[in-house]
Amino acid sequence: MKLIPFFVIIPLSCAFIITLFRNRLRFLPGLLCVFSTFLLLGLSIHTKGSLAEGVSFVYKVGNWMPPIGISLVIDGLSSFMLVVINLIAFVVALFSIEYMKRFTARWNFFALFLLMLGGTNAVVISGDLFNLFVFLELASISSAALVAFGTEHEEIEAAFKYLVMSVVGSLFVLLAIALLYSYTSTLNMADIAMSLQAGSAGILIPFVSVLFIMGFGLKAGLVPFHAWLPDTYTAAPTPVSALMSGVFTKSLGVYTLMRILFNVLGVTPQLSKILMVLGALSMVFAVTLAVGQWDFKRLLAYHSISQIGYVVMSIGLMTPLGILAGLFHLFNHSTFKSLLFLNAGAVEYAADTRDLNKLGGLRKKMPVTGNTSLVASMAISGIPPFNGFWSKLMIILACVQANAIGFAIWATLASILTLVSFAKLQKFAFFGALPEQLKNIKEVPLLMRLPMIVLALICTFGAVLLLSPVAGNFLQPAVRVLLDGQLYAFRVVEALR
Amino acid sequence: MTNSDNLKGMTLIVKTVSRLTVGLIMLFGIYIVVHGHVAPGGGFAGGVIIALSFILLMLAFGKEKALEKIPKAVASFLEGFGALMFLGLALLGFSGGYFFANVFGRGEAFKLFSAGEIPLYNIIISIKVCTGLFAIFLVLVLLKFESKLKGK
Amino acid sequence: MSAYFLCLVLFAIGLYCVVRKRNIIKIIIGIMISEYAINLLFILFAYRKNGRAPLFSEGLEIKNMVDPLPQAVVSTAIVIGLAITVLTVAIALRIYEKYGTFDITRIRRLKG
Amino acid sequence: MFLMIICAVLAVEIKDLFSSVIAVGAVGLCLCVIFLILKAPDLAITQLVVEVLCLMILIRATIRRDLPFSTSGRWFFNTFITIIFVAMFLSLGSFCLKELPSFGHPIMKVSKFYLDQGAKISGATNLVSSIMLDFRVYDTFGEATILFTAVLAVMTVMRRRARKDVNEPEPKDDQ
Repeated sequence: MKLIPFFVIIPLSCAFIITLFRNRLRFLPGLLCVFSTFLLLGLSIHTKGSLAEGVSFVYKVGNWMPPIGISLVIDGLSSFMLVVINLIAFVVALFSIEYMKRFTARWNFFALFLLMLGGTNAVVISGDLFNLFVFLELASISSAALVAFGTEHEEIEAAFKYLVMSVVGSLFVLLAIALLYSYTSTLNMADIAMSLQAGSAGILIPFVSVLFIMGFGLKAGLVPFHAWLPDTYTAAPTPVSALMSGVFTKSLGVYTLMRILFNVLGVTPQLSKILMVLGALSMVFAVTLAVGQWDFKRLLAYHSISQIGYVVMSIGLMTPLGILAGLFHLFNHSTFKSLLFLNAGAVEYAADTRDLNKLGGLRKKMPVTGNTSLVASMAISGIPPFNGFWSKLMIILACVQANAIGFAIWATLASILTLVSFAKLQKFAFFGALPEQLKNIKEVPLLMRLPMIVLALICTFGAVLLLSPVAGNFLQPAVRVLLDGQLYAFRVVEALR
Repeated sequence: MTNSDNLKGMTLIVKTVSRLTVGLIMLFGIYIVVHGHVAPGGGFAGGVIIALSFILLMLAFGKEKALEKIPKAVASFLEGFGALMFLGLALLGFSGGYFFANVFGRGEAFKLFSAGEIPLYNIIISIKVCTGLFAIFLVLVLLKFESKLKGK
Repeated sequence: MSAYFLCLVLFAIGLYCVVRKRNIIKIIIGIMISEYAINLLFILFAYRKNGRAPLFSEGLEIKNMVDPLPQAVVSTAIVIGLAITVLTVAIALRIYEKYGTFDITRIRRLKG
Repeated sequence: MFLMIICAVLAVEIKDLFSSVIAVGAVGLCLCVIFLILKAPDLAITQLVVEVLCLMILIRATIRRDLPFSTSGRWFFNTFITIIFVAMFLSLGSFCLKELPSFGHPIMKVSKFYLDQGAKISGATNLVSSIMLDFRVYDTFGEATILFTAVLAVMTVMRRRARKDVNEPEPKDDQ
């Protein structure tokens, strides 16, 4: 397991190399970006494969024992997240080579892209609270710059909104870290979990948990804190919105929240109730807003909020089935939402507009985009053979099993509304009559088609992941980590021995 | 800051005073960087002080003079290079078995040449910080000129 | 104890400024104030009564130093704050250039 | 400490942008002095320098700009909600603070090691420096990367033109 720090080294060093060469080698930035993300994907799958269930690997940075130095921890959950992140990043990097030809200073884009990816990976493998905060900031600063990449009115405004919101979120997180440090006098997560187990009656730990929920909720875009999300996704360049929706909110918001609440602080029934209510609220509220949207990407952005709501609610159930369903839905959502954003990018690339009123009949002219988006729409609204159906079914079943019939009804309702809005999307964008000014529209280049096809295949055969031999290796260890809660600390200590 | 003479520089008094002080400020910054491991301070503070000395130069003499000292290409090259060096030093730790492991000898306490990699890190950080902040300031000021020209 | 509380008050002032003020520069100022408050909180946590600065000097045995870990952490946090401030100022300047104002009520291209 | 809060309130409430920037500078300088009193000389230096730089940048940004001041329609309602939130935050926070170790007596579980062994192991007499650059150098690496990212980001945001046609070559030098 010497390879763990390479999850951070590879993207960051590639970013530095790109900035050294700038424009001098025209092909280098894109090539390096795709190459490094491919390497990372291979590395993450390798890590996932070599990890036995219920075991954590701990890497001591600089050969210091963890409470003194910083440790990197890999267990079932983080390796699962790494696979998701690097899969989506690879696909998006491939897509952005062609797409970013519409912007100047492409080397800048790729460098920031890799910095953001490195920050996200580092957050996922970090075993130290302050270290997590530092890389959280790295990821949010670079993503804010990426949102502002177009430097037009909307982009700048959305970037400012996003930056302010995410900074406020990180300030809450930093405050919570400060309180925890004073209470336990250590920054290592395993160490904190150990010392909290000794007994903590009082208001401090709930208060800190609420601070964490506010901070990471802002990053994840749950409903009371969602104001930045639609603007940001609409304004950002499409690869960035695909990456942010597919990876960013999940690894910086949901993953960190789960890791800290479940494994470090210990989750109480009240907290899980809060999570479920937040999840259900985002699920229903966002989807009702989404039905009325006419901008392709804005509609997708509202759906992002709503699907994150599914994930959070289902994990908040705290039953094995609920957590399994939540994580499976997280994976599925990454794939189909990224695919939809890539479709939106392709449509924008070809037709130069995102307004659903001005589109129509694109299916004949752009067969690949049309068909893949059909797959993705069916997956997100839960039509049987695709992966979205299975995870939604499991979520509803888990709700029923946990005697939360009300939440099950809300989930079903949100699912129906999702179906409605995507039927509308398909009708206005891809079916119907072709408008006059789009007569000589062409299909997008091969490098943009390939990622969409790959993601569509994953969407179609995603249910394979539920078969017991695959799930046992892929999903089950992650579920174990969350279920075991504060056993996390013992695993880390064991691994150090 | 008087009107719009940033392009040319400021009055004679300011120029003379800053000519005298720039060297001292820079020296002080370098002192802080090099003694980072035995006295308060360190790479970051020292780097910012060095950057401030360049910024003073720019405010006093106008941007051409400052750009003579550090051309923009050199600044951005040093920035990327500093980052890469940091990572390189970290990777060097692999020869000692771990990422970021300290492979040099520790030396004797209280001496200037001690504490293994710490002074090296300090120097690298200071280069990076100095050039980076200078570049940021330059970009912000340049934009201001541009919008002013547009206004006229 | 009261020192901690004052710190929280400072944090709340910054937060109020971010949430309520209509001027972009004011929002940036609010962020800066909140950051200062948290840095101060960390250092207050580190303080020990009659403590000494965490510096060894030759031939002198010093007990009772203050906690050095938060100081290292805060110096990282200060730099992060600097980076954030610089980026927000850059974006604010750009907004000024595009819209001709710092007032966020007049910057309403996107519907919230 | 009180001075700091007064300055902060001033900074928030003053209508003139330039004065409020100066007031923030005062807050930062007070913070610097407090760091010195609390025995953190490294931080005092860093804070002072950063403060100067921030102020310079903010002054460049605000000088000779207009000073808009407007109140929106739902002013009362929004302020009310904000104040309730802040009051809840403060009261809950003050309860929490009671559970922390009292001022001047930190627990120092991990830090004991640094104090006892740190100088011997790392060879640096400045303990803060030895923690920053030896025990927790990975954090510092992240910090340096953040600064690097900020430089790149500012350059990205300040480009003169961002969009071009697909087949158009890259324009030469933009910022």
